[in-house]
Amino acid sequence: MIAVPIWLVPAVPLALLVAFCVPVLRPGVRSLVPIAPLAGLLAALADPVPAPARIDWLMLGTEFAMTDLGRPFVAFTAALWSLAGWQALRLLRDDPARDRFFACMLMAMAGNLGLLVAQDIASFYAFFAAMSLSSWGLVLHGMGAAQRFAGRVYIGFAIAGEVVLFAGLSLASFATGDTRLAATAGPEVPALATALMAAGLLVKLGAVPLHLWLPLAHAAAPAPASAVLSGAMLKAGLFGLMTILPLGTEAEPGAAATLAAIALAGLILAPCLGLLHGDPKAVLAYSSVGQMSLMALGLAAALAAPAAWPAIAPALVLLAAHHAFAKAALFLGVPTIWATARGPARSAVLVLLALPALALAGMPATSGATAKAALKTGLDGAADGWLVWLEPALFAASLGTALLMIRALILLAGAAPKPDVAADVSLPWLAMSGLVVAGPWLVPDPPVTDAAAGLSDLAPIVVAVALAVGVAVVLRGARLSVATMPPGEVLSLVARRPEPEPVLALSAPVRRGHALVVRRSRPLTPRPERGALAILFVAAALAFAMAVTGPETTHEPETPMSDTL
Amino acid sequence: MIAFDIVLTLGLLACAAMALTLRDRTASIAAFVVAGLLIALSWVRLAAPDVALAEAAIGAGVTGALFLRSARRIGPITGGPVGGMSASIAAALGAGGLSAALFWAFAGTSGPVPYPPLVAANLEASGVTNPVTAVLLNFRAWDTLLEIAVLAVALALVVMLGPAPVVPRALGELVLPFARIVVPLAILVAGHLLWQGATAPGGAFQAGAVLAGGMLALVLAGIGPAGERIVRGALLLGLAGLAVFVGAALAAEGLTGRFLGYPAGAEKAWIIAIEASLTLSIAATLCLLFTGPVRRPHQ
Amino acid sequence: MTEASLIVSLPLLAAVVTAASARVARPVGLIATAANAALAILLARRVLAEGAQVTHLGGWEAPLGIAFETDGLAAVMILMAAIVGVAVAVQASDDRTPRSATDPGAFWPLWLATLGAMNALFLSADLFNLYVTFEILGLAAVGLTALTGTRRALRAAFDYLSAGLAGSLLLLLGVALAYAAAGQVDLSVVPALTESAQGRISLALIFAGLAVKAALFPLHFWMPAAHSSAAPVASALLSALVVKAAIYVALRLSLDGGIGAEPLRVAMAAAGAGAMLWGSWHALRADRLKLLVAHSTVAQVGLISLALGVAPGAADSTLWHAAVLLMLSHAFAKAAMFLAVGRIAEELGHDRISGLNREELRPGAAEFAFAVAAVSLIGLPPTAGFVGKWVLIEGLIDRDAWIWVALVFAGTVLSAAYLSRVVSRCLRGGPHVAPGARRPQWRAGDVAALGLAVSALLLGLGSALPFALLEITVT
Amino acid sequence: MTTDLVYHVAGAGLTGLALWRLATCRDALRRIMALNVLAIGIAMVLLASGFDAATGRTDPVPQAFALTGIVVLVSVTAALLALAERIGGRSND
Amino acid sequence: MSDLLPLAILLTSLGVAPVILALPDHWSRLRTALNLGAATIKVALVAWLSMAVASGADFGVGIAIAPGLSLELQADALSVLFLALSSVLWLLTTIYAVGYLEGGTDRSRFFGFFSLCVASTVGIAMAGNLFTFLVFFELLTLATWPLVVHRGSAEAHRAGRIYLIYTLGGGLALTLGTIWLYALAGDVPFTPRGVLGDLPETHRASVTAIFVLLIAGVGVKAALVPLHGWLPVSMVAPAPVSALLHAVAVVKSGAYGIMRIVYDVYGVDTVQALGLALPLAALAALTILWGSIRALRQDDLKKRLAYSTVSQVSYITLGVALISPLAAIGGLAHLIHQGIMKITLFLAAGNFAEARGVKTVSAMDGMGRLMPGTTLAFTIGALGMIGIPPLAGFVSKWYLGAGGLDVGQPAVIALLAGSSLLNAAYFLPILQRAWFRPPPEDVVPKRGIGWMLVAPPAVTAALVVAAGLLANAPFSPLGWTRFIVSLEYL
Repeated sequence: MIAVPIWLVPAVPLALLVAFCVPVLRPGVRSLVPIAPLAGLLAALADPVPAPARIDWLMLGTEFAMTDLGRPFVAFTAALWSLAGWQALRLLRDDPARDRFFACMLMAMAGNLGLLVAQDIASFYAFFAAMSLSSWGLVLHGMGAAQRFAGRVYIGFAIAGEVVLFAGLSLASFATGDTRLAATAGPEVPALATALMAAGLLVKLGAVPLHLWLPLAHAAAPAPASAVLSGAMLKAGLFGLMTILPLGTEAEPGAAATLAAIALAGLILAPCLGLLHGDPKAVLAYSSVGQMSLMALGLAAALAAPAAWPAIAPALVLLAAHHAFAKAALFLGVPTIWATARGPARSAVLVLLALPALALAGMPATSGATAKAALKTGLDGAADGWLVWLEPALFAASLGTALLMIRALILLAGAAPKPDVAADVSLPWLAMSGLVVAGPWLVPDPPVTDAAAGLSDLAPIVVAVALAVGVAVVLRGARLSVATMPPGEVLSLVARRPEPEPVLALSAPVRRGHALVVRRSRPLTPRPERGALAILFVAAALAFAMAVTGPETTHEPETPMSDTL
Repeated sequence: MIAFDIVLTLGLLACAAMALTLRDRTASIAAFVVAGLLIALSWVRLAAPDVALAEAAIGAGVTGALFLRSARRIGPITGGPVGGMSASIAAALGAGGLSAALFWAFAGTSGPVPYPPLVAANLEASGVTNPVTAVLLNFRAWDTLLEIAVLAVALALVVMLGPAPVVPRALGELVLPFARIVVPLAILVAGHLLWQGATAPGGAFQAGAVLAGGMLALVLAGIGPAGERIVRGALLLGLAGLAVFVGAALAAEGLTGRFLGYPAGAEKAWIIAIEASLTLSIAATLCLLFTGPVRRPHQ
Repeated sequence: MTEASLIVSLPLLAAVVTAASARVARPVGLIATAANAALAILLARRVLAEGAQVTHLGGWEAPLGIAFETDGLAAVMILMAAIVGVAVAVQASDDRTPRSATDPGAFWPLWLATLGAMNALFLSADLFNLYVTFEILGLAAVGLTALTGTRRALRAAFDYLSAGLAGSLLLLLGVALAYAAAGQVDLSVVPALTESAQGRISLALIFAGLAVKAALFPLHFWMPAAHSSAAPVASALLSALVVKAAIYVALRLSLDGGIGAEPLRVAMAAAGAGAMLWGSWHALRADRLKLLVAHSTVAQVGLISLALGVAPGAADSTLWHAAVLLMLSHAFAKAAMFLAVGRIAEELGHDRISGLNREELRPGAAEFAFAVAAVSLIGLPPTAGFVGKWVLIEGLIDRDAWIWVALVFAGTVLSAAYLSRVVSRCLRGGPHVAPGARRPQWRAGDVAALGLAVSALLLGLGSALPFALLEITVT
Repeated sequence: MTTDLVYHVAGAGLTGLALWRLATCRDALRRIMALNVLAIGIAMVLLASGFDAATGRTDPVPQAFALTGIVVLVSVTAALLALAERIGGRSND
Repeated sequence: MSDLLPLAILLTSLGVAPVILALPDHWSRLRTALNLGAATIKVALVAWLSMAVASGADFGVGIAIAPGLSLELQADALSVLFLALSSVLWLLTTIYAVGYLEGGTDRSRFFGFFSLCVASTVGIAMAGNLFTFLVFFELLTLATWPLVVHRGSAEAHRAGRIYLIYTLGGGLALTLGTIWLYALAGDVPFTPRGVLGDLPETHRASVTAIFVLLIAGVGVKAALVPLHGWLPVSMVAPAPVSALLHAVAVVKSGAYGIMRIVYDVYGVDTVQALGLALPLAALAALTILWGSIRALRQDDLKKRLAYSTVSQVSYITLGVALISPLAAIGGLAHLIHQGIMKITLFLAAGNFAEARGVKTVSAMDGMGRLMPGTTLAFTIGALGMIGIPPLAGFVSKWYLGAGGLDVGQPAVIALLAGSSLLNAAYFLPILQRAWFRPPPEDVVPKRGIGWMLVAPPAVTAALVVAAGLLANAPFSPLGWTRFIVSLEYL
């Protein structure tokens, strides 16, 4: 394989961005966008890993290296960026503001790839900031009221996250005295610094209390952007956490408990809230929240039992890669749906979409199953105290994901076709679906899974299908329709000025009859969100109670709340 | 003799008070002239003859004439006393206090008097025997030079201001014979005073004043030609005094290396020469100060 | 021919010549002023080289004869008079400017007489001689005031002359008392005067006379009218030089111990402070440029006398240096300001402050000269005024005289206030400037005003020379 | 001793009188006259203090001063009167 | 010749000023030639000087004014830092001003005083002792005032009056302080680590009072909180004035003054011994927050930038007040970084106003589409201000943070984080309007702006990026500040 210099990974997109500023070069550069990340892909797949490069004069002395942790990340991120770029080219072919979109996309791509290979704090933080700021551009692309609202929420969380990360990084670098990224996981780093850094990265990860921007951003952004947002950028948060947390060194019971609480809340809440939404991209976003919480749970487990870290790490990476491909396939599928009229073509697409959906739900013989199995085996090694609860949590996660997938597919099936979307939008989607299918074989050394596990994987899907059918029958009988919830459940309450009714990208299916919540005669405006809010606070309280009590007191009688689940 | 002094002083103070308080201009000027004469007498009593001569000629004579001329032009005093009684009482108290203090200060002094022995010692080196002239023209010649400069500047100022010239109206037939007698007498007396100055009371200022008196008599009598060229000539003559004095001073420095240091042996000659030119210029100046220059064409 | 005797006699001779024939007045006047400047420079170089000299006029020793004391202080003052004189002469020689109604050539003899009198005054070391030089100065200054021939100017000239004469007679009374008390009248007698009561009274009378001449606060009634109604060149000379003569004599007496008496010093300082406040207050409310500048002279004279008042005699050499430097910078700046005001009034046709900015006439060199002079008057760096205030305040701080420091700063702020009134109006205009607006073309007056203003600025940088000269002063 | 005492009184009296008058009148001519009286008063005080009763002679230097004073006085008076006429001549304020 | 280099640098602008003032208005070609010639020569000389100073040479030239008083010009490392900033930015702003004032009135007066301002800034930079610093400090006030009132309108004069009151008041406080110090300590040359000797022990009260006076005097120009009122008001001045003067020359000379006082007059340990470091740091912190908070509510673009300047300059003061080498590096580097960032913003704002008549934030919709180049420069400047890493602002914030920790004040990190948030809060809405809002329909180009107006902000934006990216290069601002601090803190 050809030796690709490591600093080329972030440099190619940046070079293209600079070339992009020259108007005359613009058409040529635009067509190069999908190829830009391939340099990263080649670097990741190259057999002799490219040698680390140290550039003293750049920023505060930058250092690039392809760590074995970063290698898989770079691989799937690069693949995902190139396919998303390809579809964006097709989708936005006649959009007047596409140049701005591609500029932001190139910057985000450079940031994403850069932070995976950066080894010193300053450049890591630089690429991290570049990624989040330029993705603000992607979210705002539509220039509609929804985009503006989503953009404002997104940039608020992003800047807060960055500032907190900055504080954490400077505290850590001061304590350790050197600016290398690896040092931030060192023993002498104060707990406050680690906490701050973790908080900053959790915002990017989309952990529950900080996830409010995620569904909004994904719904507002164009489909390829959402694919990249949830597929590649959320994983950047995970990558960050894996580098800064002191994993595999000594047990951190307190931190582990908190992280576990957050993860659990996410696992449970995501499906509940996701089901209430009418926009398939929002539903997919909530499923991403769920999946990322699962990975956070893995981290929590590793924190609680450092010995299990060597086993959990590859599982997490596999899970990340699998989720990236599957979720991207689904997001890229959305424009394909718009491009195909109702009828046989659409049903074919729906069938193909079912594949990644099932993979996500953990269908045996799919990459999802292998990833979940790997995680299970990893977690087994750490069976003590509250880790016992991991088993039911995994089950709940799969169940929730399955339900969300069904809901999404139903919504997609009913989506109205858009004539202006070009037909060849589907090519990148097909390529991505191919990757999903070929997933299990691509993984270099798949963890060993026993057959028994396969059956237990199927259970959640079966239960989900049963539930879905039951609910559908009940709804059809009582002629009720599920009133959709405005995006950003908590934040919509605090909207200052009466935002004009957000024009969703996909109009909700209109059906006569009664909403889930019967509208009283008084012209009271429907408040479905209050219901959801209640669920939210209950789940959070449960999670907090869990965290505070900590592992040694689990045998006390649980609070009644958890029984009703 | 003390009685005479006391009477003289009382008379003097009375005349001065009248001069300052009378509302009729000519009466006050008359009182002023009489006071001037009485003061000349008191200088004699204080053994200062040179000063007495000057006072009589300039203080009483020329100043009185100037006042009369201006009084006629300005007209009677208008407007009441300024500031009411309280102000004048306050002023009176202040003035009284100050004069009492002055009297106490001056009467009380009995400090050293170094000047007379010094003057006596250097008298013969000064080339003149009259100590006052020695002081004026040699020891403190610089003061006298500046004094002449004051006169010249005053002349220049008056010429610049260009007040209306005095138009002599017929003052009756006695003026002409009076002038015929007075003018030659004045010239004679002036010459004598000038020459005598070196040895006895007299000198340039007194001679000049007398000569000026003579010229004034001529002008008032309307005999003298009042043409433009004569007045210009008088002006040049008036200014020439200062020029000569300064020239002499510089020449002296050229010769002896000392500014205003007359060459040894020839002091008397230099002093007399300077005094002669001063007499003429003082006479011309005083005369012009009274008559004023010829009206400028663009007036 | 030593420079001292020449510098005294040359102006007088030139005055006579210029008075004699108006036709030749301008060239002779210019040449004489230039020659005087050259002599002044030579004198200063000689003093720097050979230190202070005493020349006995006519060869007679001190008590009997009169002596010229050419020391550092005198040299500095003569230089000041010479340089300001040159600039004023340049403006006066610009014959297109409408001269006095009475006699176009009258300016020169009066100016040369003033110059001669000042040179004599700075050099003389004899009290009576000072009285006579003051008389010449008074008369010539009145002549300059009455130069324009307007009724206001003549009335102001009359008041000025009567006040001047009263001041001189007070001075004469003081000299007489000094003679009575100590028997002789040359400056060396001053320390003896301070012992006896009569001597102190004589000093008091002398200072009263000087205060009238210097227009110090309570006795300044005659000055604003005189300086504001005179022709610009005349008021420049009056404010910049004539007023300084009296202050110089006060300084000379204080150097000889005359000011040792406590009441005199406190009186001067208090009068100075009063003058600053009163002058600034009236300057703030003046509506005409010349009146404003005249009142600013009252204020600045106050500042200088304050500096003299707080300097406890010659022992402390820094404070009176500050006073001299303030005098220098005030002379240059005030002369420049009056010349500039003259040019502005000439161009605009009036000198009302409110009407300063007219659309069709953009501010020219005169306004710029005014601004630079204002900077020097306020005492902002790098001008000589600033260095003077610096040395003054440093001396005051050494002595913990905080009240006086506060007063000096108050004076600075007030002067900034009333001067910025004028300078800001010169910069008005903005959008509604008439398209055809012309800028007044350069005239001799502008060159003179700008030259003086810039020299006031540069004097700050080059103030090492005056300080060196002041070191050589005979105390 | 008494002679110069008398003339000291005269001199002081004249000075006081003149100063009082100066402070209480506005008319130009009378102010000029008051100034003259003041000058004479000062000359008298000066000469009186220079008078030596024992020898009956006066120190020549004050005499010179007095003489100079007189000449200066007359020139200033002439100037003052010229000014007064120019002002008075126009209109009586 | 080498010793006269500082004088030559000073004279390139001081000498040119009167010549330009005397030129009649319509001789624009000659005037522009003079201006640009002087600016380029100055940059060249400064480059030569910095090379020499880097290799250890030191320069000094002075004239004695009065006994114990002398005007000294010296070029040490700290002065070269400020010199480089002002000379480079003067060149750019002159080009901008020539384009901006095309066809205006009183241009000779403007450019005359403009070069006088830079002369005084250069003088301040190269001042060898406190007296010289004071002289040029006051000269700066005088030279900037006519520029503030250049437009001549009533509002300009109101602003001019307020400006004069503030700066003259400050000048008086500084003068009193300096004279008092000279009275106590004789001549006060700038020598690394202070020159007060045993004065702080013997005259503790007066030395403290002097410090307060000096900092107050200099603080007016450094826009510390109670004394910052003049900065937003004087935004009425034309764009080049507010760009070079109120964002770079005047404000920086205030900060530079604080540096000189703390480092070279009192010395770092004396300031700490007198317990003055903490209050100064607290004041700086208060200013940082206050400036940002006020900037949030300003709709006028230049006023918002002015308040942001008030807050940003106090970073430098904070860096100086936190007595630690790291904080010093941060503060000094920020002197340069804030300069180039803020001048980019102001020049861009000037372009918006000049080309489109856009003066308020609410009118910025769609500027990204209408004027992409200028808006890109504005974006780079804004992001730099917020402290986004690859740009210059991040580097100084990083070091300030480290310095704060070094002194054991973690609150500094919180302050920096908070102020970054506030910066984002008032800069990002502008960017969002510019890039992500469609331009209003009825916009009509007010005046086509030539390259002279577009190039300077682009160049300074490039400088911002370079200063951030090449932070570690030997000749970058950060490298130079490390060299300075090594002198100050050894």
